[in-house]
Amino acid sequence: MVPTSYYLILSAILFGMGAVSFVFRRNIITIFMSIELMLNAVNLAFVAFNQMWNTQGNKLDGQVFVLFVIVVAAAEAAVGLGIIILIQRNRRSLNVERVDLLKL
Amino acid sequence: MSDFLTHNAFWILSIIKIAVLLFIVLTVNAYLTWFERKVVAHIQSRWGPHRVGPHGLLQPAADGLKFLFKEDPTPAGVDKFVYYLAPLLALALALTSMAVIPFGPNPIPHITFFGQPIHLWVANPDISLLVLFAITALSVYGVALAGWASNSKYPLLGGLRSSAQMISYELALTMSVVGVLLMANTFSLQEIINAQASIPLFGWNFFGFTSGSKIPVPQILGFLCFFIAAIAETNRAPFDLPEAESELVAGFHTEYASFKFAMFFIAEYTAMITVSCLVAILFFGGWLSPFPASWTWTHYLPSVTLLPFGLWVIWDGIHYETIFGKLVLPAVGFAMAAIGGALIAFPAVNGFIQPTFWLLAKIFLVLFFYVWARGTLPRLRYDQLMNMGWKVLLPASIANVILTAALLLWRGH
Amino acid sequence: MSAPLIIFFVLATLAVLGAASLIFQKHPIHSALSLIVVMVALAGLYLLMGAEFVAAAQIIVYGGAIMVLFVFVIMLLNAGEEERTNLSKLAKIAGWPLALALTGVLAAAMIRASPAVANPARPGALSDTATLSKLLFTDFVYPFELTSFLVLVAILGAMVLAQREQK
Amino acid sequence: MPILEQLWIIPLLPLLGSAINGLFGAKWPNKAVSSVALGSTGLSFLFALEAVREFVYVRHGELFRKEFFDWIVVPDFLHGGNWFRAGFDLQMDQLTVVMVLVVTGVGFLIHIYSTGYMAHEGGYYRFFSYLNLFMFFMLILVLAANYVLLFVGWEGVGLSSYLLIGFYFLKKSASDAGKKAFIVNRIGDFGFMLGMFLLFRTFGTLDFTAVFAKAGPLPAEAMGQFGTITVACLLLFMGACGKSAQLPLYVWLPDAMEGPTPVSALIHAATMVTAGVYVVARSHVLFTHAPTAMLVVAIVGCATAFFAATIGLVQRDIKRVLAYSTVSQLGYMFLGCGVGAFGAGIFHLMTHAFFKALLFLASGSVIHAMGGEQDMLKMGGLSKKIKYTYWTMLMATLAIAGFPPLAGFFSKDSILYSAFQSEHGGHALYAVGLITALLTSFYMFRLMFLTFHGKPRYDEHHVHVHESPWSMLGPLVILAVLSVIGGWVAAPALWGGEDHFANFLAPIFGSGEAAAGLSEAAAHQLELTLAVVAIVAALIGLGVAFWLYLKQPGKPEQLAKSLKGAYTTLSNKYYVDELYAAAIVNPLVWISTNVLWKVVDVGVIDGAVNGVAEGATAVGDKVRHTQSGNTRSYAVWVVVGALVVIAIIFWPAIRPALGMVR
Repeated sequence: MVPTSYYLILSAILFGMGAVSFVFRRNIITIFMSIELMLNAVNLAFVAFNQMWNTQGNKLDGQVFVLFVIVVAAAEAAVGLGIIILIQRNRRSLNVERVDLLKL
Repeated sequence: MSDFLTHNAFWILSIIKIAVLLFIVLTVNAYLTWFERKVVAHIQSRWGPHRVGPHGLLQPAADGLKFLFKEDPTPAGVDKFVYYLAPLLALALALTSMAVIPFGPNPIPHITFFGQPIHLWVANPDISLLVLFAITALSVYGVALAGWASNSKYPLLGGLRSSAQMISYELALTMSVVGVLLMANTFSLQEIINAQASIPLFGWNFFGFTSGSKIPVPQILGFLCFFIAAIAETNRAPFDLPEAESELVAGFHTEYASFKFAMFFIAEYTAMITVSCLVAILFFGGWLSPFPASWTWTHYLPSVTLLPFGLWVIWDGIHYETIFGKLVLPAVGFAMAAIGGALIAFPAVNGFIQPTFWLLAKIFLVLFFYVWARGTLPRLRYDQLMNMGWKVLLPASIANVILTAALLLWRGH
Repeated sequence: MSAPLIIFFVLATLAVLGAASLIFQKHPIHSALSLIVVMVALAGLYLLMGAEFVAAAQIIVYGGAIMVLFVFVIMLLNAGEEERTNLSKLAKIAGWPLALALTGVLAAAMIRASPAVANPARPGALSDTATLSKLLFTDFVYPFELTSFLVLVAILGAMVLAQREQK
Repeated sequence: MPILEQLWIIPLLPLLGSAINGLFGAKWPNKAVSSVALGSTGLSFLFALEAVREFVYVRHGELFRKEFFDWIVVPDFLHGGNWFRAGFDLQMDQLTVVMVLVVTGVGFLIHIYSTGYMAHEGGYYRFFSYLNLFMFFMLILVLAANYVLLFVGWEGVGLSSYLLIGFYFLKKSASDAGKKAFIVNRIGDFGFMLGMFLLFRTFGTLDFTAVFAKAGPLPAEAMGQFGTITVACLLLFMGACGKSAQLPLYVWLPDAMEGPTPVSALIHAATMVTAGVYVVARSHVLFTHAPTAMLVVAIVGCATAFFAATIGLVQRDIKRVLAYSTVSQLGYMFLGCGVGAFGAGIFHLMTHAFFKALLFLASGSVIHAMGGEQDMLKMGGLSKKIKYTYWTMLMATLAIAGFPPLAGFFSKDSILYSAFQSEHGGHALYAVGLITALLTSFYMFRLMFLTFHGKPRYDEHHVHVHESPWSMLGPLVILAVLSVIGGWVAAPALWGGEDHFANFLAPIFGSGEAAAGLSEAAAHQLELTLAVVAIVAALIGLGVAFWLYLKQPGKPEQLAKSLKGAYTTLSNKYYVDELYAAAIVNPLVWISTNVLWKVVDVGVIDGAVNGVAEGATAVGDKVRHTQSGNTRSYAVWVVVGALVVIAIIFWPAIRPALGMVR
């Protein structure tokens, strides 16, 4: 028996670490990945809460929401990586600190 | 000691099973290479391997030894960790996928392992199909990382190609199974097989009949999509672009030698076997016999195949050139004939091995198709490959889903 | 210490380690690999919670599609180790403490809020996929269609972005 | 009762016509445009006829009222029901019958006329679109079952009148005239709205039936007492003054003649300007309760009649003469209403609609013949050249001058009779009315003689006088017939028979008629005498005009010289416009220039706006430095935001945690 709170704390920690690397890293791709990490942390919380409230075994809204998050993350990845490729193509750099102008 | 065994019987049994399964799979792998070379050779009207051992039967062993003892250079400037990780990943995933394949419906009769019935599978999660797909999905990394870590042009290109190819065909692969899932309403492979048991031959998903309804829901289109996509997914000819010799030397494993290379090799063949199992299970009724249960004489088909074949081997061995052959081949043939006889002698055993026999037979056929395809079809160009995946297979599989759903509705599912 | 708890801690440590290495690895590929580790660990946790389908989706979509895309792009752009610039004073000075503060606050909030949600998740109560799909296609059908549309748009957007403008 | 149940269709048709012409007409040939316009109006005329038939023969003349849909509804949450409701409610009673028939009938005729008159003008489709729009609003006005909807029509006709006066908007005078009409009307409308508010405050509703039902039982207010109803009536009458060009708001009507002649005929003679009379008649229940208001109405009407007639004496522009005669005839109508003879007022409204429309159309035909010349002194001797126009116009002149047995005679006669009968200075009113009648016949025949008789005073080589096409003459003839027989419905009254028109309207005005105390025979006797007197007056006017303008031409100039002061005053219309300009317009202009514009607008409003803008600029100038463009610092900001939000949400949960840290 694993208390829900354990999962919640784990998800909090993961989210925090995601935030850390989001601030700390300079590589666009890595930053993107840390965003994905945060999303995953949130998903964990979702599933945990779902299992907590799902006493009759028919309340799965949390899991449904996780599925939506995953789909959205996929779409986001598709577009985001496309943008990253463009950035690399135009700026010859993946360092966000080198990409600080809206125009070339 | 014994109570330790009784308490942890499940774990220990699982470990033993895994060991046995590994042994079998690796051996089959080895001889699959031999089989492939032979078949392709005969398709191209050559002899194929026939020096090492009679009919080259020891060729695989020789290859294995070669792999083991060859020098294993690590190219300069590679990313060590990833370079070593890649083949391990590939092999581990490929082998893991075998764990959820059920080779027979019922446990071995009269024998238990400290109270644990001995089933013919390692694990039976009720989402086994999903597990398989998950593993397939991950197996991309083996190739991609290998290509990247080798710090070399050809492997990189090969890796890129393969990862692109795999994620492209994964869609079609997954979509094409949805039809079967709709019919079985489950992810469990055993349930899927049982769902096809209502009518002997035509109850199989390939034909899609069911007792109590005139309307068939055939999965022919789904099968085609699945098989093609699976060939591509396993990077086999005619979709073996990642290792297209003519363009990329050897693709992602150009920089790999000896046993690391062997790992990729084994992984590929294991993937072949897994896919064959899947095809047999999803579309051809898995371990179900094509004949009605009332035809009891069909139970003797295993022996009926084994006996004459064994006798033929003996006869062939007696006339074989080399002494070694004269000694070994008759022994093998005798063993086969003996097994065949034994099966007739012990009907219980015979009855038990029936499902497994049918499953293995189907798997063998699919593998033969694999090899056949490799022997006949020319390799696609890259753009053709992509078009095939996105513009043909994916729409076709989606169409199959819609068609199946419509038919099921019509049938009043 | 029951079996589920052990599994939980193993997977949790795995996840945390993975996240940590995501932070500290120099090379994007290594970060990606560590992120994959995290995701697989999370999938294991989902299984532990009995959310089997979500676990599978996690691995198939996240592990098998999204991260593959990441790796693919990294390989395509041949991204090397990131250069350690410090052009943003704000991030240099306040970045770490703030992020850590966020972690702490979140954790604290969770810890403090958890007594309210004390009842443990029941492992093994395998929430069957049928219910999930039924839910997905009845109550959540509009969000579902919406996401499908979103994906379509994303595909188009990715295509437009990726193609070189030929003149 | 198919049509009566679907009363809305009658006003809707012209609206459709207007919309179609206005939206698509620009590209269409004139034929298509005119057929759309004519079709819509003609159809609505037919529907109106059918509706009237049903009203008279199926419902036997009992009030028909239907609420089609809610428009403004304020529910009363305390007591339930509606605290205020103004719906799209239409009603049909005898008064409405008269108005609807006049509007649709005359309107239709004038549409036909316009097809000929406007044939060579630009903006053909625009003209007809406006004209149909006017028809729509006018019908709404007369069919409305509550004051609010009536006010919609009221403003709507104002709008279309504005549009049509300024039809030749390239001509400055035309656009100015349009604005003038609009603004002067606003003054009246202001009073009208106040009146409505007062009514609502008093009776809690604005539906005619409800208001009158509530007002009926109330005791009539004494003469000279300014009670609620009196005030309300006066305010309504203020609106009526604006719309119907009574003193002191009549100034816009003469200028309105800048518009095309059919417009003058339809809007500024036959229908719109009579809306004021209609409103007064419609609210007769209220007015009968407010004798003071009645007296005011009577006096104003009478004064206007005389005043305008005098101005009309000396005008040279043929249309302006008609305009002033319109004003004065409207005065007659108000006189009738004011002395309680609402029936007579409405009767005169109808007959006037016939002959005045005819006069305008005929004058239009004349102008058409003269190639746009409007100055009577440049005409003369046209009677031979344009016979139809001449004869029809003569009919109209006789009618308006009040010669029996033409329409004008009966209506004017009954008005004068009631005026004579009324207590409160009835005889004075009668006297003025009589003089006005004399003047009317004088200036009308002056117009006739100057235009059609004597020797031509125009250059015959350049002006090729030609008869108008039948599309214009047809309506003239029809209207001529109407202005001849239009009055006969009331004829029997003369030889002591039934006054059918009055009887028809009796269900509404019933008691309203000022029944004098004296006996039937005496009353009849009196009526005959008055009729004879009126005829004599008309003859005198005719005679004078004949003597001045045919027998001795040049006499008028001598007269004008001898009475120079009076003449100039009249020809300058008593300097009323100048007076208004000095008293009202210029001060307003000055204030709005020097105070509203230079102080309020520039200083306050612009200052505030610019100040805000500059403030934003200044702040942005300071803040923009945070926007370095460096994603990492943005990330930090995001983290800060998340931190704050979470801290706020989970504050109770976090405080102890901080405690642990400390």
